[in-house]
Amino acid sequence: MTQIGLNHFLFVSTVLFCLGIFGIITRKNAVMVLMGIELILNSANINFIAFAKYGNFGYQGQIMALFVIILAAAEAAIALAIVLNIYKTFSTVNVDEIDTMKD
Amino acid sequence: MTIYDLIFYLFAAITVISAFFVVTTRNIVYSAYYLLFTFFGVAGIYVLLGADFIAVVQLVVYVGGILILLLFGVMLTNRITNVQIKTGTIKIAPAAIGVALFAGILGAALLKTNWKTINSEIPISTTHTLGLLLIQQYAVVFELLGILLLIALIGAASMARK
Amino acid sequence: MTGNNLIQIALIILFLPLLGFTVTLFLAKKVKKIFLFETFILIVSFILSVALVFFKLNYFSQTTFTGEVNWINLGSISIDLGVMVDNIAVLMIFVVSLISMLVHLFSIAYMHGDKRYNRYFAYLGIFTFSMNGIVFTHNILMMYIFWELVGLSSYLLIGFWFEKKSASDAGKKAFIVNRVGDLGFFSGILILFATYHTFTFDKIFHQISLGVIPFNSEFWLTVTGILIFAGAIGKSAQFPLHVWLPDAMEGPTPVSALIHAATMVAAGVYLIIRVFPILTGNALEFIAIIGALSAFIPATIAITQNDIKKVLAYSTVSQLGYMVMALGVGAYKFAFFHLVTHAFFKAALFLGSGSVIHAMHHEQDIRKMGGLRKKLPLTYATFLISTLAISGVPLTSGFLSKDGILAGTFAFGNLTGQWFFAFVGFLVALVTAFYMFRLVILTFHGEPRDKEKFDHAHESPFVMVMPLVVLATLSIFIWYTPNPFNPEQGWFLSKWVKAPTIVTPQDARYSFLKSDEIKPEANVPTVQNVPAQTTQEINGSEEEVTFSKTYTEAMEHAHIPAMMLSLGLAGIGILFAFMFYQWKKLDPDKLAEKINPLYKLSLNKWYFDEIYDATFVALTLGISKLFAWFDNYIIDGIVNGSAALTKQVSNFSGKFDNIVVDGVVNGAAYLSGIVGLMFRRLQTGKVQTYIVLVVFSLVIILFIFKSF
Amino acid sequence: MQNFPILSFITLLPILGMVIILFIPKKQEIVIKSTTLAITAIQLIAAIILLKNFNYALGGVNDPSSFQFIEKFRWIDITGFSWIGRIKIDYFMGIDGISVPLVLLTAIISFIATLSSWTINKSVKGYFAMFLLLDTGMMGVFVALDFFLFYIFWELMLLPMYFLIGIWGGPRREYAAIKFFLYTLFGSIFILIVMIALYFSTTEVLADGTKVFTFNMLSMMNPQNFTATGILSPLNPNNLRLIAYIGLFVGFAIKIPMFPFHTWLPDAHVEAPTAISVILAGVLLKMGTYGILRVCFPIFPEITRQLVWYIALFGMINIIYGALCALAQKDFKKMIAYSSISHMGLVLLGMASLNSMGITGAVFQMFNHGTITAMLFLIVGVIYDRAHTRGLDEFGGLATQMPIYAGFTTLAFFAAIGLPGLSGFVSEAFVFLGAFGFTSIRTLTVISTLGILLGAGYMLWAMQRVFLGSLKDKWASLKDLTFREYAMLVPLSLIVLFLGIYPATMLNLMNSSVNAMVKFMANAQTMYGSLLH
Repeated sequence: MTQIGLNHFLFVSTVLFCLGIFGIITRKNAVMVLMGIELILNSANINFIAFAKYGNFGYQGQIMALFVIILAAAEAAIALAIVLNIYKTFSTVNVDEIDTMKD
Repeated sequence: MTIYDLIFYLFAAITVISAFFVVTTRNIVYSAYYLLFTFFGVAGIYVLLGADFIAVVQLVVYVGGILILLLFGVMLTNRITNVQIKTGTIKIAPAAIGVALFAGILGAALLKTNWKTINSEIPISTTHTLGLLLIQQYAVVFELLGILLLIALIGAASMARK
Repeated sequence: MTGNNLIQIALIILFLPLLGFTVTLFLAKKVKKIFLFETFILIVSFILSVALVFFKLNYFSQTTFTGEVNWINLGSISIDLGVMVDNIAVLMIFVVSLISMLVHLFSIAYMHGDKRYNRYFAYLGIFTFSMNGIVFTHNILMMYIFWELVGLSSYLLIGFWFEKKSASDAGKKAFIVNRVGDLGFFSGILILFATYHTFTFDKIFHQISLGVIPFNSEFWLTVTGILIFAGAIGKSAQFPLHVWLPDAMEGPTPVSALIHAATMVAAGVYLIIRVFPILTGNALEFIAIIGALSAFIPATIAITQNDIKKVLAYSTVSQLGYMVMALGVGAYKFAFFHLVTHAFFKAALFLGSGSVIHAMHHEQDIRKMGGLRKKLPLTYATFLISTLAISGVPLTSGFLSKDGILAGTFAFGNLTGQWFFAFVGFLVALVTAFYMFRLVILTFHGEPRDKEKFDHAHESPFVMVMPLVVLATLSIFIWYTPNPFNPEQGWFLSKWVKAPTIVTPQDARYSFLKSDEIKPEANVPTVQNVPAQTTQEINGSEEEVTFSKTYTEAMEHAHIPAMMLSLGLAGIGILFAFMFYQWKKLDPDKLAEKINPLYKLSLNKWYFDEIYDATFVALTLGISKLFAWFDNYIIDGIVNGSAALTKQVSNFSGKFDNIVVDGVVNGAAYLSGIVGLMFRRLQTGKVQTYIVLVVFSLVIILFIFKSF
Repeated sequence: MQNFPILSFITLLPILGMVIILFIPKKQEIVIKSTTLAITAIQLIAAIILLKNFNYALGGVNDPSSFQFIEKFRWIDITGFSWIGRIKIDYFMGIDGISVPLVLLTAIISFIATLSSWTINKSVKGYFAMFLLLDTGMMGVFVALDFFLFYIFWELMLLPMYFLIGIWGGPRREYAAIKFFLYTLFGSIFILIVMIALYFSTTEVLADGTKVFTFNMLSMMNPQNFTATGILSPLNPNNLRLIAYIGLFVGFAIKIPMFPFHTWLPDAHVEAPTAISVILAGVLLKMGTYGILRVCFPIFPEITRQLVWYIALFGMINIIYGALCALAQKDFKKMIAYSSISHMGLVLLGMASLNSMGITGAVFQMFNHGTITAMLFLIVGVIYDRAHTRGLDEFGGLATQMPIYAGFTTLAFFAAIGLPGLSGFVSEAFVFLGAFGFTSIRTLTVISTLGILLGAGYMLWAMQRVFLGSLKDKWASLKDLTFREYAMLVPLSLIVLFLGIYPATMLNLMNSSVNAMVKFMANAQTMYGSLLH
């Protein structure tokens, strides 16, 4: 067991990222897809802050992370609004049933 | 094994395990609660990385805002009366294989890479510095983000209302 | 009393009627009696003109006064307006204002009850103003201006009863036919102005006398003269533009007397008198020919006409032809003399006919009259005197002037060997006497042919008879000369009217219109270029020889034979008239049948109207229709056609766009559609499938680019 | 008064008025109309003030220092285009004796036309907004001295006119409007091309010593300012000045309109509402002849001299052809429209004389035609408002029913056929006298005098058909003129009468400029001839 370093953090973030993707792919519910996205964003944030600490980037990584959080908030709001609309239109939020784009 | 290491492993475990449950639990409401733990774990990791302010923001925004929003989403898109707040899963096999492969590659990449690291001094509190940065160097971006948020809120409201 | 005063009086005389016109026109509706104001103005202007004549002829008979103001100054060119007071002008103004005043008085009764009564007087006012302008003008542009204005007033007065189609037609015809002549007049002015850069008569004359002539050619000087004469052809109703005058009788009869007999139509003659110095021999000969034709043709027409005013109208044309012919043969003084005498007796005749028409309740056909002698004694007497005058019976003014003209043609024949004019002159004298007495006999003698109208006829009121008496009185010789057989000794011709100095180049003149003693070059310096803006006096007392000695002698020789001959011919004419119509020894109808074609020709006025309608009028209207058609169908056709063509082209390019260009585009789209179909299976429309694919692709890509 | 930008004021005031009108509620028709009237009245007053302060002695034409009320400042200045260099456009306004009568005319006619528009009741707001925009366009053309500015105003006038005919016109308004629009646009293209070509041939030295291309018309009149290689430069032996001249001339001739480009006019007139006809005949046609006089003549003097015979020829054709076509018309308004063509031919003929008498006559004829034809169209409007027909043959005897109206008509008709004492005569006589003085076009002039005769023919015939004869029963209820119609006809009548009796007022106004123009044109041959050698 080495000392806790950059790789540890990156590893956590990788796992989080993969789980996020897994969630996006496997879950039917659109809200769950959103949750997956949130996971991915969090993994990215961990990377930012880890690099900010171990790379020579000063506070830029932290600032970036801050912005990502802000964007995530905006994204969540918009996405949920879309989901609501979809629900109104199709009476379902199961993304596999919404395939009108096919034609 | 220092205290630092211990704490790290603790938080990493919370994060990873709860994230795993998030994506595997069938009940969406449960997923949402697990997501809360994930966020909490991530916040802890932030603290370990010396980003106390971000950690607080993470808690406030994610836990206090986004998560609640997601819960609302869940509630609004399922008929509350006959609670069937469960969700099916699909394509588990290809997803698992793909994600495993992907994870393998990413893991290989991060292990093989020779990261140049330095151990910078962590200041006690980052809030002051970040605050200065936000109103000086990143002032414009900050303002623009504010506007973006506003637009997003109005847009979301109007879209949801339709 | 100085020259300036005379000019002031002249200006007052000129502008008074304009004041009358304006006031009367604007108050026509508001003030019922405003016509009295207009009449009063005319009386004042007559009194002033009497004063003017008196002072001018008594004290300044040798001088010419001019006064001018600058009208337009363009730097390089300046145009002056001005008046010129010479003997001819004052005599003419006397005639105009006298007759105008009398006609105003006459009209008060004649037009009584007309619904546009006051407007009628206003129109008379504008006419008098314009006519005065013609008389007083010292430049040719102003002459043209007033020329057109009398045309306007003539148009308004002929068409006064415009509800009648014939009246409005006649007005229009008069104006347009006059414009034809004016076109020539205006072209003449163009030539004069282009050559001399001035309009003033004196300056033009002066320059011609210095040898400056249009385009350096005597031919063009002749042409200029003829072009200006074209104005006179129109206004004085000379052949071939005489057709408007008989039609103009549609106007009220006093108007016919004033405008279409005494004054306006004489303006043409007055114009020739004014420009006489610049007329070359050839131009004069042309004028004489036109005059002769105009004297002869209408005289033959007058024989067969049955409308009392039409007969007088044709006789007017004929008499004007006389004057023009007289000018053409060089009998300058007698032409003017005849102009004056004719004005009086023709006005008397017209007003007399007006009195008859008034009495007969607007009946103008002489076949329905007869015997009116008893009903209208005063009218008859004055009418008879005037008829005697126009027929050239001794002791009348007409005899004097007509005889002079005939002597002139006689002398002309003698000197040049051309007896044509003399022949025409004497022939017309015969015919004139005949048809005038035919008119008198049919109207006043014999038994009434329309009993009912005859019974209602009555002598006209005082304001109508008074002018007749005045005018008839003026047809007596005594006003002009003490010797009833030799006008040359009278004050009129010996003192008042002087022949002007001819300024045309010597070799372009008639042989008798130049001195055969003194070299004319010697005279040139005496005509000074007097500076503008001042009253200028041209001393006329010097020896300026207009006529050669030979001519004067020839005139003296011609006098007696011409007189005898004309007397004899007039007597024959009168005799025949009595034979035909009074004593019924001869039957005019039988004669008419015998010479039917000639009779028809005369009755139908030589078919001038028909010929003009069929040629000029039809041609113009035809061309205008053609052009309108051309405009509508060809030019617009081209325009619309090019628009249609553009449309077609754009249609085609639209099709091209649709089929070819769009075809290519659609083809490409179709192709990609097929390709798309092939890959379509990959597209499930499900987001997750895509993400799986993305992940797999990413894995593959990372494997391929494994830089680690 | 010295520094007040009166030309801009007089030009842009209507635009201000338009903006005001746009803020007035649609329902307030009276307010809209009164506002327009007030604006045009102020414009008229400004024009009169302008006239009072106008210095009669200054010539203008090609000499920038003797233009008056000059307003000049840098308007557009772009240096960014490396491939064409610096683009500099001035806002340059000024007037001389040739434009001042037309400025006055525009102000008068706009005012009268506003009065005449009182009867408009279809979307009033739009109409008056367009009307004022049109006003600005017209006024601008007469005061602009920068070609670019000139062109802007020229085109600015086009659009409102299109809508005014196309929306408020008669039954075939779309056809007429599109015809008018396409015709004029067709001409504008030529003007635009020549304008650009001239721009790249003319330079101007700025205060800092740099040489730049310029749109300044006055610079274009001085051969010293041309570049050696510009395609329209007289210094270039292979220049295209002749072709450019013809193009430019055609561009302006369409507006006159000159035969054979005239057929838009009768259609446009017949369909346009009365007020627009008045503007069209009163002002718009003058823009064509003004353009020729202001642009074609001084910028291409040597070509003008070369082609003067042809200009006179087309003038003659216009006079005779227009008159003959007028004679054949059965529609009152169409007849007047053709008579316009005939009278505008006189302007062409007068300009072709190149002497002071002829050009004075031409400019004066522009003014007179503006007032007289405006009167004629108003007269047609009066009868059309009452009887809703314009067929000449359908009337008769109206002089009994409407004597005052008949009086005004007589005045206008006789003014149109050049009766002495009315303004038409003076200009007509001047044109003929001037043109006859120029030897090479003498024959054409003499033929053109036939127009006088034909003019009398169609006018009197129309007079007879409408006013004389017996009154038809169906017209027995027609009313004579109203107060508003008096207000339109009386001022015009007074102008026509006054200028007929004392034309010197107007002639003195333009005299210096006309003389300057004549002198400039006379020297042009030597000036331009020597450049190439």
